Amino acid sequence: MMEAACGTPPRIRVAVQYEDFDPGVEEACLHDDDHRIGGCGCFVGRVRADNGDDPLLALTLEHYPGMTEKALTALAGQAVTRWQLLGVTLIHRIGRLQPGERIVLVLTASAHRQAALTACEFLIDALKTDAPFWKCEERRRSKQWVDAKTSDANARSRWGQHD
Amino acid sequence: MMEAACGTPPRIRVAVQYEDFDPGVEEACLHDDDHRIGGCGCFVGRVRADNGDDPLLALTLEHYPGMTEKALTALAGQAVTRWQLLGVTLIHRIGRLQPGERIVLVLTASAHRQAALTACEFLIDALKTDAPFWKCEERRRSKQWVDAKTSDANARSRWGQHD
Amino acid sequence: MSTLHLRYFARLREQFGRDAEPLGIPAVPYTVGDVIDLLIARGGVWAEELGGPRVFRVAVDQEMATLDTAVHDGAELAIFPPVTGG
Amino acid sequence: MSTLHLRYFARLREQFGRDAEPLGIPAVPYTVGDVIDLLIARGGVWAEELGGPRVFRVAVDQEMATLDTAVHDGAELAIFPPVTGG
Repeated sequence: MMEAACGTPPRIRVAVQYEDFDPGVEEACLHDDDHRIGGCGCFVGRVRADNGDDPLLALTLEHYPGMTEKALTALAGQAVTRWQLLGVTLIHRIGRLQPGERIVLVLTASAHRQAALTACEFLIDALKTDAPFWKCEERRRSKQWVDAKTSDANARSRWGQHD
Repeated sequence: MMEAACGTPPRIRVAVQYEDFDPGVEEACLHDDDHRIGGCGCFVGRVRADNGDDPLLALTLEHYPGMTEKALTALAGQAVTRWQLLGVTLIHRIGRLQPGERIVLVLTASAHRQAALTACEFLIDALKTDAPFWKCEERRRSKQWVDAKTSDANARSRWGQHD
Repeated sequence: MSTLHLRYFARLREQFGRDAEPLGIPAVPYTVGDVIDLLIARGGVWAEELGGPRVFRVAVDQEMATLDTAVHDGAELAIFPPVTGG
Repeated sequence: MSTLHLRYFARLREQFGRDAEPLGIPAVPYTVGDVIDLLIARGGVWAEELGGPRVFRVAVDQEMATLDTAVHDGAELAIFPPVTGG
Protein backbone atom coordinates (compact mmCIF):
# COMPACT_ATOMS: atom_id res chain seq x y z
CA MET A 1 0.00 0.00 0.00
CA MET A 2 1.17 3.49 -0.80
CA GLU A 3 0.04 4.79 2.59
CA ALA A 4 1.96 2.10 4.43
CA ALA A 5 5.10 2.63 2.38
CA CYS A 6 5.38 6.41 2.73
CA GLY A 7 6.94 6.45 6.15
CA THR A 8 8.89 3.21 5.81
CA PRO A 9 12.67 3.12 5.63
CA PRO A 10 14.36 1.97 2.39
CA ARG A 11 13.95 -1.76 1.85
CA ILE A 12 17.26 -3.62 1.70
CA ARG A 13 17.30 -7.29 0.76
CA VAL A 14 20.56 -9.24 0.52
CA ALA A 15 20.85 -12.94 -0.34
CA VAL A 16 23.69 -15.35 -1.01
CA GLN A 17 22.21 -18.55 -2.40
CA TYR A 18 22.72 -21.64 -4.57
CA GLU A 19 19.32 -21.20 -6.24
CA ASP A 20 18.61 -19.13 -9.33
CA PHE A 21 16.58 -15.92 -9.01
CA ASP A 22 13.91 -14.26 -11.17
CA PRO A 23 14.64 -10.59 -11.95
CA GLY A 24 10.94 -9.95 -12.62
CA VAL A 25 9.81 -11.36 -9.29
CA GLU A 26 12.54 -9.41 -7.50
CA GLU A 27 11.58 -6.15 -9.23
CA ALA A 28 7.94 -6.61 -8.23
CA CYS A 29 8.97 -7.50 -4.64
CA LEU A 30 11.19 -4.44 -4.33
CA HIS A 31 8.51 -2.15 -5.76
CA ASP A 32 5.91 -3.64 -3.39
CA ASP A 33 3.30 -1.10 -4.45
CA ASP A 34 5.37 1.83 -3.13
CA HIS A 35 4.05 4.63 -5.32
CA ARG A 36 6.99 6.89 -4.57
CA ILE A 37 9.14 4.69 -6.84
CA GLY A 38 9.54 6.06 -10.37
CA GLY A 39 11.91 3.42 -11.59
CA CYS A 40 14.17 0.47 -10.88
CA GLY A 41 17.69 0.11 -12.23
CA CYS A 42 18.89 -3.43 -12.61
CA PHE A 43 21.94 -5.45 -13.55
CA VAL A 44 21.87 -9.20 -14.13
CA GLY A 45 25.31 -10.81 -14.41
CA ARG A 46 25.65 -14.11 -16.28
CA VAL A 47 28.46 -16.63 -16.69
CA ARG A 48 30.12 -15.79 -20.00
CA ALA A 49 31.75 -18.45 -22.19
CA ASP A 50 35.18 -17.92 -23.66
CA ASN A 51 36.60 -19.20 -26.92
CA GLY A 52 40.06 -20.59 -26.06
CA ASP A 53 41.10 -24.09 -27.12
CA ASP A 54 40.29 -25.17 -23.54
CA PRO A 55 36.93 -23.45 -23.04
CA LEU A 56 35.28 -22.72 -19.70
CA LEU A 57 33.08 -25.56 -18.46
CA ALA A 58 31.90 -23.94 -15.22
CA LEU A 59 32.67 -21.44 -12.48
CA THR A 60 32.54 -22.36 -8.82
CA LEU A 61 31.73 -19.42 -6.56
CA GLU A 62 33.01 -19.50 -2.96
CA HIS A 63 32.10 -16.94 -0.29
CA TYR A 64 32.76 -16.10 3.35
CA PRO A 65 29.51 -16.92 5.17
CA GLY A 66 28.60 -14.06 7.46
CA MET A 67 31.12 -11.52 6.19
CA THR A 68 29.77 -11.63 2.63
CA GLU A 69 26.22 -10.83 3.75
CA LYS A 70 27.55 -8.04 6.00
CA ALA A 71 29.62 -6.58 3.14
CA LEU A 72 26.63 -6.64 0.76
CA THR A 73 24.37 -5.03 3.36
CA ALA A 74 26.97 -2.32 3.97
CA LEU A 75 27.23 -1.58 0.22
CA ALA A 76 23.45 -1.42 -0.11
CA GLY A 77 23.33 1.00 2.83
CA GLN A 78 26.00 3.21 1.28
CA ALA A 79 24.07 3.35 -2.00
CA VAL A 80 20.77 4.14 -0.26
CA THR A 81 22.37 7.08 1.56
CA ARG A 82 24.40 8.41 -1.34
CA TRP A 83 21.56 8.32 -3.91
CA GLN A 84 18.55 8.52 -1.56
CA LEU A 85 17.19 5.24 -2.84
CA LEU A 86 13.88 3.74 -1.76
CA GLY A 87 15.22 0.18 -1.89
CA VAL A 88 18.04 -2.14 -2.93
CA THR A 89 18.11 -5.88 -3.63
CA LEU A 90 21.43 -7.72 -3.98
CA ILE A 91 21.43 -11.45 -4.79
CA HIS A 92 24.61 -13.40 -5.48
CA ARG A 93 24.69 -17.08 -6.33
CA ILE A 94 27.35 -19.50 -5.05
CA GLY A 95 28.32 -23.04 -6.03
CA ARG A 96 28.97 -24.42 -9.50
CA LEU A 97 27.52 -22.37 -12.37
CA GLN A 98 27.73 -23.14 -16.08
CA PRO A 99 28.07 -20.67 -18.99
CA GLY A 100 24.78 -18.87 -19.53
CA GLU A 101 23.62 -19.11 -15.91
CA ARG A 102 22.73 -16.03 -13.85
CA ILE A 103 25.29 -15.14 -11.13
CA VAL A 104 24.32 -11.80 -9.66
CA LEU A 105 21.40 -9.40 -9.42
CA VAL A 106 21.62 -5.72 -8.48
CA LEU A 107 18.30 -3.90 -8.21
CA THR A 108 17.80 -0.29 -7.12
CA ALA A 109 14.54 1.59 -6.63
CA SER A 110 14.30 5.35 -6.70
CA ALA A 111 11.96 8.23 -7.39
CA HIS A 112 14.13 9.18 -10.38
CA ARG A 113 15.83 7.13 -13.09
CA GLN A 114 19.25 8.77 -12.87
CA ALA A 115 19.74 7.89 -9.20
CA ALA A 116 18.55 4.32 -9.74
CA LEU A 117 20.88 3.65 -12.67
CA THR A 118 23.93 5.38 -11.19
CA ALA A 119 23.52 3.51 -7.91
CA CYS A 120 23.14 0.25 -9.81
CA GLU A 121 26.45 0.88 -11.57
CA PHE A 122 28.12 1.75 -8.26
CA LEU A 123 26.80 -1.40 -6.60
CA ILE A 124 28.03 -3.84 -9.24
CA ASP A 125 31.45 -2.12 -9.35
CA ALA A 126 31.73 -2.09 -5.55
CA LEU A 127 30.46 -5.64 -5.14
CA LYS A 128 33.23 -6.88 -7.44
CA THR A 129 36.01 -5.47 -5.25
CA ASP A 130 34.48 -5.25 -1.75
CA ALA A 131 32.40 -8.40 -1.24
CA PRO A 132 34.21 -11.67 -0.38
CA PHE A 133 33.45 -13.96 -3.32
CA TRP A 134 36.00 -15.98 -5.26
CA LYS A 135 35.63 -17.63 -8.65
CA CYS A 136 37.34 -20.87 -9.62
CA GLU A 137 37.37 -21.63 -13.37
CA GLU A 138 36.90 -25.23 -14.41
CA ARG A 139 38.18 -26.31 -17.83
CA ARG A 140 38.81 -29.72 -19.31
CA ARG A 141 42.57 -29.43 -18.75
CA SER A 142 42.74 -27.11 -15.74
CA LYS A 143 41.02 -25.80 -12.65
CA GLN A 144 42.19 -22.39 -11.57
CA TRP A 145 41.25 -19.57 -9.20
CA VAL A 146 40.56 -16.33 -11.06
CA ASP A 147 42.94 -13.44 -10.38
CA ALA A 148 41.47 -10.08 -9.38
CA LYS A 149 41.34 -7.67 -12.34
CA THR A 150 42.95 -4.25 -12.40
CA SER A 151 40.00 -3.06 -14.50
CA ASP A 152 37.66 -3.90 -11.60
CA ALA A 153 39.85 -1.96 -9.15
CA ASN A 154 39.82 0.99 -11.56
CA ALA A 155 36.06 0.83 -11.97
CA ARG A 156 35.70 0.82 -8.17
CA SER A 157 38.04 3.79 -7.73
CA ARG A 158 35.72 6.01 -9.83
CA TRP A 159 33.31 6.03 -6.88
CA GLY A 160 35.81 7.40 -4.37
CA GLN A 161 36.69 6.40 -0.84
CA HIS A 162 35.11 3.41 0.84
CA ASP A 163 32.84 4.42 3.72
CA MET B 1 22.29 -22.45 -28.37
CA MET B 2 25.66 -20.81 -28.03
CA GLU B 3 26.77 -22.18 -31.41
CA ALA B 4 23.73 -20.77 -33.14
CA ALA B 5 24.06 -17.39 -31.44
CA CYS B 6 27.72 -16.72 -32.17
CA GLY B 7 27.27 -15.54 -35.72
CA THR B 8 23.87 -13.92 -35.26
CA PRO B 9 23.36 -10.15 -35.40
CA PRO B 10 22.31 -8.28 -32.23
CA ARG B 11 18.72 -9.04 -31.27
CA ILE B 12 16.50 -5.95 -31.24
CA ARG B 13 12.94 -6.23 -29.94
CA VAL B 14 10.66 -3.19 -29.79
CA ALA B 15 7.06 -3.23 -28.60
CA VAL B 16 4.40 -0.60 -27.94
CA GLN B 17 1.53 -2.27 -26.12
CA TYR B 18 -1.37 -1.89 -23.71
CA GLU B 19 -0.40 -5.04 -21.78
CA ASP B 20 2.02 -5.19 -18.86
CA PHE B 21 5.40 -6.89 -19.32
CA ASP B 22 7.55 -9.14 -17.11
CA PRO B 23 11.16 -7.93 -16.79
CA GLY B 24 12.30 -11.46 -15.86
CA VAL B 25 10.73 -13.06 -18.91
CA GLU B 26 12.18 -10.33 -21.12
CA GLU B 27 15.67 -10.76 -19.66
CA ALA B 28 15.56 -14.51 -20.28
CA CYS B 29 14.24 -13.94 -23.84
CA LEU B 30 16.96 -11.45 -24.64
CA HIS B 31 19.68 -13.70 -23.21
CA ASP B 32 18.29 -16.67 -25.18
CA ASP B 33 21.22 -18.88 -24.14
CA ASP B 34 23.75 -16.65 -25.93
CA HIS B 35 26.88 -17.41 -23.92
CA ARG B 36 28.70 -14.33 -25.16
CA ILE B 37 26.45 -12.24 -22.89
CA GLY B 38 28.08 -11.32 -19.56
CA GLY B 39 25.29 -9.14 -18.30
CA CYS B 40 22.06 -7.29 -18.92
CA GLY B 41 21.40 -3.72 -17.87
CA CYS B 42 17.78 -2.88 -17.24
CA PHE B 43 15.52 0.02 -16.38
CA VAL B 44 11.87 -0.40 -15.41
CA GLY B 45 9.89 2.85 -15.29
CA ARG B 46 6.77 3.03 -13.13
CA VAL B 47 3.98 5.57 -12.70
CA ARG B 48 4.91 7.63 -9.66
CA ALA B 49 2.29 9.16 -7.38
CA ASP B 50 2.54 12.77 -6.27
CA ASN B 51 1.41 14.35 -3.04
CA GLY B 52 -0.46 17.51 -4.07
CA ASP B 53 -3.93 18.28 -2.72
CA ASP B 54 -5.24 16.99 -6.08
CA PRO B 55 -3.18 13.81 -6.46
CA LEU B 56 -2.56 11.94 -9.70
CA LEU B 57 -5.23 9.32 -10.45
CA ALA B 58 -3.77 8.01 -13.71
CA LEU B 59 -1.64 8.78 -16.75
CA THR B 60 -2.87 8.18 -20.27
CA LEU B 61 -0.07 7.48 -22.75
CA GLU B 62 -0.63 8.38 -26.41
CA HIS B 63 1.75 7.47 -29.23
CA TYR B 64 2.17 7.85 -32.98
CA PRO B 65 1.60 4.37 -34.41
CA GLY B 66 4.32 3.55 -36.89
CA MET B 67 6.64 6.44 -36.12
CA THR B 68 7.02 5.46 -32.46
CA GLU B 69 8.13 1.92 -33.34
CA LYS B 70 10.53 3.32 -35.97
CA ALA B 71 11.99 5.81 -33.47
CA LEU B 72 12.49 3.07 -30.84
CA THR B 73 14.11 0.75 -33.38
CA ALA B 74 16.44 3.56 -34.50
CA LEU B 75 17.47 4.28 -30.87
CA ALA B 76 18.11 0.59 -30.22
CA GLY B 77 20.24 0.44 -33.37
CA GLN B 78 22.27 3.47 -32.28
CA ALA B 79 22.93 1.91 -28.88
CA VAL B 80 23.93 -1.44 -30.40
CA THR B 81 26.48 0.27 -32.65
CA ARG B 82 27.83 2.72 -30.08
CA TRP B 83 28.30 0.16 -27.27
CA GLN B 84 28.64 -3.04 -29.36
CA LEU B 85 25.67 -4.60 -27.65
CA LEU B 86 24.49 -8.16 -28.25
CA GLY B 87 20.82 -7.21 -27.88
CA VAL B 88 18.28 -4.56 -26.88
CA THR B 89 14.65 -4.82 -25.81
CA LEU B 90 12.46 -1.71 -25.57
CA ILE B 91 8.86 -2.02 -24.39
CA HIS B 92 6.61 0.97 -23.79
CA ARG B 93 3.04 0.73 -22.60
CA ILE B 94 0.22 2.97 -23.84
CA GLY B 95 -3.30 3.64 -22.59
CA ARG B 96 -4.43 4.48 -19.06
CA LEU B 97 -1.96 3.57 -16.31
CA GLN B 98 -2.41 4.07 -12.57
CA PRO B 99 0.26 4.96 -9.98
CA GLY B 100 2.48 1.94 -9.34
CA GLU B 101 2.04 0.41 -12.79
CA ARG B 102 5.01 -0.33 -15.07
CA ILE B 103 5.32 2.03 -18.08
CA VAL B 104 8.61 1.29 -19.79
CA LEU B 105 11.30 -1.37 -20.01
CA VAL B 106 14.82 -0.84 -21.34
CA LEU B 107 17.00 -3.96 -21.49
CA THR B 108 20.52 -4.16 -22.89
CA ALA B 109 22.72 -7.24 -23.27
CA SER B 110 26.48 -7.05 -23.56
CA ALA B 111 29.68 -9.00 -22.95
CA HIS B 112 30.62 -6.43 -20.28
CA ARG B 113 28.64 -4.70 -17.55
CA GLN B 114 29.84 -1.16 -18.24
CA ALA B 115 28.58 -1.15 -21.84
CA ALA B 116 25.23 -2.67 -20.82
CA LEU B 117 24.57 -0.13 -18.06
CA THR B 118 25.78 2.93 -19.98
CA ALA B 119 23.69 1.97 -23.02
CA CYS B 120 20.68 1.44 -20.74
CA GLU B 121 21.08 4.96 -19.37
CA PHE B 122 21.43 6.38 -22.89
CA LEU B 123 18.32 4.57 -24.10
CA ILE B 124 16.01 5.78 -21.34
CA ASP B 125 17.31 9.35 -21.71
CA ALA B 126 16.98 9.25 -25.51
CA LEU B 127 13.56 7.57 -25.44
CA LYS B 128 12.21 10.41 -23.29
CA THR B 129 13.09 13.09 -25.85
CA ASP B 130 13.15 11.25 -29.20
CA ALA B 131 10.25 8.79 -29.20
CA PRO B 132 6.75 10.15 -29.86
CA PHE B 133 4.83 9.43 -26.67
CA TRP B 134 2.72 11.94 -24.76
CA LYS B 135 1.44 11.74 -21.20
CA CYS B 136 -1.88 13.15 -20.04
CA GLU B 137 -2.30 13.49 -16.27
CA GLU B 138 -5.71 12.72 -14.84
CA ARG B 139 -6.62 14.20 -11.45
CA ARG B 140 -9.94 14.63 -9.71
CA ARG B 141 -10.12 18.32 -10.62
CA SER B 142 -8.12 18.44 -13.86
CA LYS B 143 -6.90 16.57 -16.91
CA GLN B 144 -3.77 18.01 -18.41
CA TRP B 145 -1.09 17.13 -20.96
CA VAL B 146 2.35 17.00 -19.37
CA ASP B 147 4.87 19.60 -20.56
CA ALA B 148 8.27 18.41 -21.77
CA LYS B 149 10.94 18.82 -19.07
CA THR B 150 14.13 20.81 -19.50
CA SER B 151 15.86 18.23 -17.30
CA ASP B 152 15.04 15.54 -19.87
CA ALA B 153 16.48 17.66 -22.70
CA ASN B 154 19.61 18.22 -20.61
CA ALA B 155 19.94 14.50 -19.85
CA ARG B 156 19.61 13.77 -23.57
CA SER B 157 22.24 16.36 -24.52
CA ARG B 158 24.89 14.52 -22.45
CA TRP B 159 24.94 11.84 -25.15
CA GLY B 160 25.78 14.21 -28.02
CA GLN B 161 24.36 14.62 -31.49
CA HIS B 162 21.46 12.52 -32.72
CA ASP B 163 22.47 10.10 -35.47
CA MET C 1 -2.58 20.72 -56.63
CA SER C 2 -0.93 18.20 -54.24
CA THR C 3 -2.42 16.61 -51.15
CA LEU C 4 -0.81 16.16 -47.74
CA HIS C 5 -2.06 13.88 -44.97
CA LEU C 6 -1.94 15.94 -41.79
CA ARG C 7 -1.96 14.24 -38.36
CA TYR C 8 -2.21 15.80 -34.92
CA PHE C 9 -1.35 14.26 -31.55
CA ALA C 10 -1.89 14.83 -27.84
CA ARG C 11 -2.72 18.43 -26.84
CA LEU C 12 -2.74 19.63 -30.46
CA ARG C 13 -5.15 16.86 -31.47
CA GLU C 14 -7.52 18.04 -28.74
CA GLN C 15 -7.06 21.76 -29.48
CA PHE C 16 -7.65 21.29 -33.21
CA GLY C 17 -10.60 18.97 -32.58
CA ARG C 18 -9.34 16.34 -35.04
CA ASP C 19 -6.61 13.73 -35.33
CA ALA C 20 -6.12 13.92 -39.10
CA GLU C 21 -7.18 15.82 -42.22
CA PRO C 22 -6.16 16.07 -45.86
CA LEU C 23 -4.63 19.39 -46.92
CA GLY C 24 -4.38 20.63 -50.50
CA ILE C 25 -1.25 22.59 -51.35
CA PRO C 26 -0.05 24.14 -54.62
CA ALA C 27 2.02 21.78 -56.78
CA VAL C 28 5.19 23.84 -56.35
CA PRO C 29 8.24 23.39 -54.11
CA TYR C 30 6.73 23.56 -50.64
CA THR C 31 8.21 23.29 -47.15
CA VAL C 32 6.97 22.45 -43.67
CA GLY C 33 7.18 26.18 -42.91
CA ASP C 34 4.79 26.93 -45.80
CA VAL C 35 2.31 24.38 -44.43
CA ILE C 36 2.49 25.87 -40.95
CA ASP C 37 1.83 29.35 -42.43
CA LEU C 38 -1.25 27.95 -44.21
CA LEU C 39 -2.55 26.58 -40.90
CA ILE C 40 -1.79 29.78 -38.97
CA ALA C 41 -3.81 31.66 -41.58
CA ARG C 42 -6.90 29.77 -40.30
CA GLY C 43 -6.66 32.00 -37.21
CA GLY C 44 -8.13 31.10 -33.82
CA VAL C 45 -6.61 28.09 -32.07
CA TRP C 46 -4.40 27.39 -35.13
CA ALA C 47 -2.71 30.79 -34.91
CA GLU C 48 -2.52 30.45 -31.13
CA GLU C 49 -0.82 27.05 -31.14
CA LEU C 50 1.40 27.40 -34.22
CA GLY C 51 1.97 31.17 -34.55
CA GLY C 52 2.82 32.11 -30.97
CA PRO C 53 5.46 31.21 -28.41
CA ARG C 54 4.23 27.62 -27.88
CA VAL C 55 6.71 24.97 -28.94
CA PHE C 56 5.64 22.24 -31.36
CA ARG C 57 7.35 19.54 -33.43
CA VAL C 58 6.78 18.34 -36.98
CA ALA C 59 7.48 14.97 -38.58
CA VAL C 60 7.35 14.32 -42.32
CA ASP C 61 6.73 10.72 -43.30
CA GLN C 62 7.41 9.74 -39.69
CA GLU C 63 10.85 11.36 -39.52
CA MET C 64 11.49 14.46 -37.40
CA ALA C 65 11.54 17.52 -39.66
CA THR C 66 12.33 21.24 -39.50
CA LEU C 67 10.57 24.24 -41.06
CA ASP C 68 12.93 23.89 -44.06
CA THR C 69 12.04 20.26 -44.79
CA ALA C 70 10.43 19.87 -48.23
CA VAL C 71 7.06 18.14 -48.47
CA HIS C 72 5.91 16.13 -51.47
CA ASP C 73 2.54 15.06 -52.84
CA GLY C 74 1.08 12.37 -50.57
CA ALA C 75 3.40 13.09 -47.65
CA GLU C 76 2.25 12.41 -44.09
CA LEU C 77 2.91 15.54 -42.02
CA ALA C 78 2.40 15.23 -38.27
CA ILE C 79 2.32 18.12 -35.80
CA PHE C 80 2.63 17.47 -32.08
CA PRO C 81 3.91 18.87 -28.77
CA PRO C 82 7.42 17.99 -27.52
CA VAL C 83 7.31 14.35 -26.40
CA THR C 84 6.89 13.26 -22.78
CA GLY C 85 7.12 9.46 -22.73
CA GLY C 86 9.30 7.13 -20.70
CA MET D 1 48.20 -16.96 25.92
CA SER D 2 45.30 -15.88 23.69
CA THR D 3 43.60 -17.83 20.91
CA LEU D 4 42.66 -16.63 17.43
CA HIS D 5 40.32 -18.41 15.04
CA LEU D 6 42.04 -18.40 11.65
CA ARG D 7 40.05 -18.96 8.45
CA TYR D 8 41.31 -19.39 4.89
CA PHE D 9 39.41 -19.04 1.63
CA ALA D 10 39.71 -19.92 -2.05
CA ARG D 11 43.28 -20.45 -3.32
CA LEU D 12 44.78 -19.97 0.14
CA ARG D 13 42.42 -22.53 1.64
CA GLU D 14 43.62 -25.03 -0.96
CA GLN D 15 47.31 -24.09 -0.63
CA PHE D 16 47.25 -24.34 3.16
CA GLY D 17 45.25 -27.58 3.04
CA ARG D 18 42.72 -26.39 5.62
CA ASP D 19 39.83 -23.93 5.91
CA ALA D 20 40.29 -23.03 9.59
CA GLU D 21 42.57 -23.54 12.58
CA PRO D 22 43.03 -22.14 16.08
CA LEU D 23 46.22 -20.15 16.64
CA GLY D 24 47.74 -19.42 20.04
CA ILE D 25 49.39 -16.00 20.38
CA PRO D 26 51.12 -14.31 23.36
CA ALA D 27 48.72 -12.31 25.57
CA VAL D 28 50.34 -8.98 24.64
CA PRO D 29 49.32 -6.24 22.17
CA TYR D 30 49.33 -8.09 18.87
CA THR D 31 48.59 -7.00 15.29
CA VAL D 32 47.60 -8.68 12.04
CA GLY D 33 51.20 -8.14 10.91
CA ASP D 34 52.48 -10.13 13.91
CA VAL D 35 50.13 -13.01 13.05
CA ILE D 36 51.27 -13.01 9.42
CA ASP D 37 54.92 -13.14 10.61
CA LEU D 38 54.06 -16.15 12.80
CA LEU D 39 52.57 -17.94 9.80
CA ILE D 40 55.46 -17.03 7.46
CA ALA D 41 57.81 -18.58 10.06
CA ARG D 42 56.17 -21.95 9.27
CA GLY D 43 58.08 -21.80 5.95
CA GLY D 44 57.05 -23.71 2.81
CA VAL D 45 53.75 -22.71 1.26
CA TRP D 46 53.07 -20.30 4.17
CA ALA D 47 56.20 -18.25 3.42
CA GLU D 48 55.50 -18.48 -0.30
CA GLU D 49 51.94 -17.19 -0.11
CA LEU D 50 52.31 -14.63 2.70
CA GLY D 51 55.97 -13.61 2.58
CA GLY D 52 56.50 -13.06 -1.14
CA PRO D 53 55.06 -10.78 -3.81
CA ARG D 54 51.62 -12.47 -3.86
CA VAL D 55 48.80 -10.19 -2.78
CA PHE D 56 46.45 -11.29 0.00
CA ARG D 57 43.75 -9.68 2.14
CA VAL D 58 42.95 -10.00 5.84
CA ALA D 59 39.68 -9.52 7.70
CA VAL D 60 39.38 -9.33 11.48
CA ASP D 61 35.98 -10.23 12.88
CA GLN D 62 34.61 -10.05 9.33
CA GLU D 63 35.79 -6.48 8.68
CA MET D 64 38.59 -5.73 6.22
CA ALA D 65 41.82 -5.11 8.13
CA THR D 66 45.39 -3.94 7.54
CA LEU D 67 48.70 -5.19 8.95
CA ASP D 68 48.35 -2.58 11.73
CA THR D 69 44.94 -3.79 12.90
CA ALA D 70 45.03 -5.06 16.49
CA VAL D 71 43.76 -8.56 17.23
CA HIS D 72 42.18 -9.62 20.52
CA ASP D 73 41.64 -12.92 22.27
CA GLY D 74 38.96 -14.89 20.45
CA ALA D 75 39.11 -12.81 17.27
CA GLU D 76 38.25 -14.38 13.90
CA LEU D 77 41.09 -13.61 11.49
CA ALA D 78 40.52 -14.54 7.84
CA ILE D 79 43.15 -14.56 5.12
CA PHE D 80 42.13 -14.72 1.46
CA PRO D 81 43.07 -13.63 -2.08
CA PRO D 82 41.68 -10.39 -3.55
CA VAL D 83 38.02 -10.99 -4.29
CA THR D 84 36.65 -11.91 -7.73
CA GLY D 85 32.87 -12.09 -7.42
CA GLY D 86 30.13 -10.41 -9.39
